[in-house]
Amino acid sequence: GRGEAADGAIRIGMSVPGLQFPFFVTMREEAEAAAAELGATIVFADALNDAAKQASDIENFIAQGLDAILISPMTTDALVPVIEQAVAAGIPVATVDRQANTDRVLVHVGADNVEGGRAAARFIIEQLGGSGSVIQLEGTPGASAAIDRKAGFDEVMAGSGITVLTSQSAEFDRARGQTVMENLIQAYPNFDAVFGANDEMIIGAIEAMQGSGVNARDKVTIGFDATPDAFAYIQNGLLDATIDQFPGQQAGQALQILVDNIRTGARPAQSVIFISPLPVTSAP
Amino acid sequence: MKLDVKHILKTYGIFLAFLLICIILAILSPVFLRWNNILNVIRQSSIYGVMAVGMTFVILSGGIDLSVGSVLALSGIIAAGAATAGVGIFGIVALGLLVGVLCGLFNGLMITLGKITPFVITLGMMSIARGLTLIYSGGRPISGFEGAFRFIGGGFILGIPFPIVILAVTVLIGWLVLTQTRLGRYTYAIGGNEETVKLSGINSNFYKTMVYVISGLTSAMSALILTSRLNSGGPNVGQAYELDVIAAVVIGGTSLSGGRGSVWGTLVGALMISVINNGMNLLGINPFFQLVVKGVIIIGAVFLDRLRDQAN
Amino acid sequence: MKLDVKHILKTYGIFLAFLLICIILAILSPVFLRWNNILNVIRQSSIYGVMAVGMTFVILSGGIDLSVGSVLALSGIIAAGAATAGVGIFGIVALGLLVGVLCGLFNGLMITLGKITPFVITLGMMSIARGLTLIYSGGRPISGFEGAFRFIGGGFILGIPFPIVILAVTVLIGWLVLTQTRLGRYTYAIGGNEETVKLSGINSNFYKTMVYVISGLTSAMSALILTSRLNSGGPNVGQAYELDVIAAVVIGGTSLSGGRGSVWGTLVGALMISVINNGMNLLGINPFFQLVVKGVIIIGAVFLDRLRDQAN
Amino acid sequence: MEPVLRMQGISKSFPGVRALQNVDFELLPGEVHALVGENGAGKSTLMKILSGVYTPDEGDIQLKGTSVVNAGPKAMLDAGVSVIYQELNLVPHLSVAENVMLGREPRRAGGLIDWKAMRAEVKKLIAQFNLKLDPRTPVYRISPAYQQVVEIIKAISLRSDILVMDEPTASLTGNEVERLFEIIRQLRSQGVSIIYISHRLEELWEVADRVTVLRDGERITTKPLAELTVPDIVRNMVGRELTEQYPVTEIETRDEVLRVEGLTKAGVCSDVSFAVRGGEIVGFSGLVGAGRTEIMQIIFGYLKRDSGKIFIHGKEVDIRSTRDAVRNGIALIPEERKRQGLILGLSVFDNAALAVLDRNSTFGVINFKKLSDLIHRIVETIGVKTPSPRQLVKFLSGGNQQKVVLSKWFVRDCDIYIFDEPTRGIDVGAKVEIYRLMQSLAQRGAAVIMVSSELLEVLNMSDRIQVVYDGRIVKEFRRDEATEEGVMKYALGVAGSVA
Ligand SMILES: Nc1ncnc2c1ncn2[C@@H]1O[C@H](COP(=O)(O)OP(=O)(O)OP(=O)(O)O)[C@@H](O)[C@H]1O
Ligand SMILES: Nc1ncnc2c1ncn2[C@@H]1O[C@H](COP(=O)(O)OP(=O)(O)OP(=O)(O)O)[C@@H](O)[C@H]1O
Ligand SMILES: [Mg+2]
Ligand SMILES: [Mg+2]
Repeated sequence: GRGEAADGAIRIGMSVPGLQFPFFVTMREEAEAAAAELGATIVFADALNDAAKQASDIENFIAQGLDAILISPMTTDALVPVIEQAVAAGIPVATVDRQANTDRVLVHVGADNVEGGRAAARFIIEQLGGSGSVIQLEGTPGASAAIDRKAGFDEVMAGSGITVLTSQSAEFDRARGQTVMENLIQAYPNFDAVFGANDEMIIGAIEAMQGSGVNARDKVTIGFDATPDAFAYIQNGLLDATIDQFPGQQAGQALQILVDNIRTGARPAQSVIFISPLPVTSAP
Repeated sequence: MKLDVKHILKTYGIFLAFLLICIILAILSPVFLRWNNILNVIRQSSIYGVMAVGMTFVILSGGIDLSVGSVLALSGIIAAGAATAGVGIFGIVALGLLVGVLCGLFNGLMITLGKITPFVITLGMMSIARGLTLIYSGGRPISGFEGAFRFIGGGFILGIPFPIVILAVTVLIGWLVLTQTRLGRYTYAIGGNEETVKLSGINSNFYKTMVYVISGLTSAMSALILTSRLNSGGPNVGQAYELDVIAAVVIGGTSLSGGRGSVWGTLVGALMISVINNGMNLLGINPFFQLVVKGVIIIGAVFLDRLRDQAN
Repeated sequence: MKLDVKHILKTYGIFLAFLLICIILAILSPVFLRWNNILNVIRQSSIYGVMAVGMTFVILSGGIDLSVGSVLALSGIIAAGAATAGVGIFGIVALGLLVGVLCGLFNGLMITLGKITPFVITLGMMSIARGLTLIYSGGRPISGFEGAFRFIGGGFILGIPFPIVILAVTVLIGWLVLTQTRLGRYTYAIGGNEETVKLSGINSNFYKTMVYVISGLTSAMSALILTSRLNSGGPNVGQAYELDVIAAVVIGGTSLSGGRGSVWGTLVGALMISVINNGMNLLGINPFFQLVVKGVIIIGAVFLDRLRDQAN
Repeated sequence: MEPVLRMQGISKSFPGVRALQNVDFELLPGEVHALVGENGAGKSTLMKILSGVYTPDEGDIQLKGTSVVNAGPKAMLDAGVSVIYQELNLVPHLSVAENVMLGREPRRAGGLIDWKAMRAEVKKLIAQFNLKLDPRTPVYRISPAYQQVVEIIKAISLRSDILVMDEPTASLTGNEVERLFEIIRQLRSQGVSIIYISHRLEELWEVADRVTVLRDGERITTKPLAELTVPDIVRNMVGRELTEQYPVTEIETRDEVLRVEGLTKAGVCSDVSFAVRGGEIVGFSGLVGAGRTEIMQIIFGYLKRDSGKIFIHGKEVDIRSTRDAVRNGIALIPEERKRQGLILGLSVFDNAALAVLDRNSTFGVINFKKLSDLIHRIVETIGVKTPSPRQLVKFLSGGNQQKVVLSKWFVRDCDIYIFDEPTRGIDVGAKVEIYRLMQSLAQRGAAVIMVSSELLEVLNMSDRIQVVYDGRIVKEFRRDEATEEGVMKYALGVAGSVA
């Protein structure tokens, strides 16, 4: 580390793919709380779902001479050049949630999205008792979270007795989740379960079922991200589970390691820390 | 004979293209023509459709409104906030619409009095309204409403989903206003040649402002439908809607340079976008290919319609 | 005296607004004027800036190109594919540019020969090119390039980042072409009055097509910079870029109805967007508020510039 | 002599209109051939067929013996046919030089445009007209008259064998017209053949050798001008005897309706004062650029004034917008019909109704029944030649478009009518109709102002004439004291400095 700023406060740049995903809203809030406890402040940048903007944001962090950078990169490779640039400038970098394809970061704290997809598939298999059919709502085509969650889900489903009726993209969006599900209810009226690759989409799908005369309580439903809204639906019995990746915990651990590194030069014992994603079936 | 085909294509080009798409889908998927699916598609198009009616006014006047998606979000989140705070149904609706009207009024006044081009001012409003939505909501959806408000997006009247009723009424009123009132005729005239309108002793600034107010109003109407339908107002709803809404208007044959077009074309344009999405879902087309198919269909449909333009 | 101020504002309105923003930022943040930060800002604007030069041609001709972001993605992913397959640097560049040129050519031909309005055809292309990108890449980024290709986005020439060199050269060539060649003058003329151009015996379709080819080419150039800079081609890059690129052109004073504007204005427009983003990051403004601030600044800057329009 | 151009059996129909029927037309080398006819007779259509803009339904075109029908504008241009179209065809934001040289820019090695050569060339051309015009000025900044000259220069510089001029003098005044005629004679002596279209019949004898008259899309006659008189041509054009060119009626003048005091706007006009009584027609004369148009636009609230007062019926009114003006009973018929008077993409009906929608609607809803009757009556009275009121204005002939502009204001009952170049591009028969309508407005008690660059028209129609020079009223003439020479002297500013 290059020491603390003149007033003694540690300033940490934090960049996430987009605050349009409640997951990152939660992560940001909990990170700010954690930072405050550690005596650090967060300088925050929203990449607005654009890798190029995120790269620029990191360059701006470097230009400001921040003490450390906490980043959840848009894609595994695109941010590697700027991350390495930051490290070369003496700024420690930690990645959270999504990993970057470089060994220069101080630490990665994440929950594997592929593992999360697997967990969701296992939950459905268990609930359906090993047979039945499921509809999958994918995220934005090409987004890494979408690819990984789908990959894990498909992998486990392939070895089970459950049919995946169809897999359509609803772009991580609640309104799209609703319209796509409305359409799919027409085409596949006899489904047993729905997997939404984020909570927004599964909530949209539940609203679609309720509006189309299908009782969501009779279906197995699982989302992803453990947002407050998802817990509200769980409490109502409309949603069965959501995969929790503990964004606050991820950010908190990464911040702790960054601050330790700045203050004492300490490096973490492991450079990759995984928090196992779990299906949660009741509000915390 | 040749003339007849030309005449039909000339007047109904996009409508025929739309029918063709429907026929092909009906053949490919037995589900497509089921009553429930038809209601589905129309209900889904109601969000874009209602906004596109307002956008038709704007584009006819020679302008553009990029802020519709963000205004929808702001209006929706404020309605959602009111709903969860226990405000009555009339209060919610009034508040939601008021937000849209105010945003539109701001756009209109900046364009007419501030003399800023519509593209820039509505681009700015797009950013501002989205920011306000995020600030108001803290970035989180506001969810869970009472019965009366839920009716707007989820209710039925004589078996017809209420959003469809709203869409139908909006298109009808839009058509009446455009053809039977001064506001409507001046909208066309301003898009055709604003200088002439001014030199005809008409307060064109007033009417131009009204056009953006209407667009704000229809965005707010869509916001109420969407918020009620989703049972939640979200800070991110409506992103990139401007493109789809403008597309519905332009596909429907309204000229982006103003002065020419109709609200019926817009309705067909909005339905077409919904039908394409619905059809691709029903057919289970690979999401990657969906994008290609959608692009090709839109170009193809308008290609059919171009015969109309050529005749002019 | 009064006249002088008016004249300066008239010609340099947006430039002055831009300077004002820079001065304010320099006062608020000591970092802003550091050499590294300045290079940063300009390098960041190079992606939009290069595309915006092509878009200036399109808008001057009275058209619009919504496909730039998707063409960027397609061109970038194909260059990335070539790079990882061991193609040499010239091959990569040639292939990437070729993709852009072909997309532009398709747009141009459909507009001139197919007589489809630019909005619709480029909207279709936006969807198609994005779909092709996803199909080609299987939805995954393609990463990890060799030295030579990495130079485009990451190299330096005499201490100046290479993307800045590309931007400067592009703007300069764009300016020369627009002011000193027939292609450039006809671009203005077509946007001003296409009928006259045709009646003057000029093959306006050829020049109109060229304008879209140029836009495709600059999108591909940006694609090469971006792909190299990110060391990866991604299927989702460039989303919603069309709005920022068009904004840069329009903020720079080019009229959306064609025939009037310059590439220098566009450069200022592109720099302004980068400076605003950079400044807000430096000042650590809350991201929700950033949207509001950005909207207000854009409107304010153009408001200053409107004096120019009024004088016309 | 072998004709350079032979058009045979040309027919052309548009939806609802038979524009041309079996028309023959021949042009000899070095001949100036006038083409005349009522508005909508088919003159412009015939010329657009010649230039390749339209393809004829039937008929053949031979240029020096080779058939060129259906060749398209570029081929005809290359074959040596250049056209000054009736509707201005310039690119507004390009410079005068670029407009003149559009498509033929001189280039240096490497393909770059040679600006110096271009400017020098155009400067030479401008000099022929004795104009003070910088070739670098964008054309949107110059007045319509100068724009017309730019078009003429452009066509002449093409050095074609055949030159078509569709109403080149419609927006020109004395000086420019004289220069144009000199140039036409010069070209003729060089062997260039010219087709000359005009509604100012008197000028035909100055330049033309032969004349062809079209009526309702048919050729009526082709004869040497020497064998004809104005009444002969008029008879052929309208198909009947036209007794008077300027109708005379005695109208009793009433109280003052409009009074303007000390109207001033920097760089435009200064200290303009005058008054118009009910029943009076007051003419405004002056050279192009004298500022008459701007004065009227100030009164109409379209331009802001620096100082000055406007009184209507003796009461001062505060006019800040065109809406205020119309509410105070003022109508302005603008000089630039395409830019200021019409909405080309809308129908005849919509255009004619534009200024009276407020009077024919309740709570914003238009009463179409009442409105239709009104519009149909006026469109008929004025004689707009259109297949139906639903026809888009852009498909009408130039003169008929002007009639639509007039209709727009005749349907509205106003106290003050300001006509800016009302008969520009209007045929002789229709002119008489318009004069009658102006008189009937005066008869009704309205105050009428007529700004016109046609001196004869002003002299014959006005009760009083105001002469404007350099933004000031330099002289007022009563009808009985006005002469052509007298008015011209003041318009040129010669007399003003003496007085
Ligand atoms: N593109 C068109 N579409 C439909 N009708 C047309 C078109 N062009 C011309 N016409 C009609 O053809 C007829 C002849 O028009 P044209 O312009 O040749 O008349 P003109 O003799 O030039 O009249 P003017 O003296 O008013 O210019 C008119 O009735 C006009 O309305
Ligand atoms: N947009 C413009 N910008 C700059 N100068 C202009 C513009 N329009 C007209 N002018 C100039 O202003 C003067 C008035 O032009 P205009 O043709 O309007 O004269 P006018 O007042 O109509 O003359 P007339 O007395 O013939 O009506 C001319 O010198 C003209 O060149
Ligand atoms: Mg004509
Ligand atoms: Mg005038």
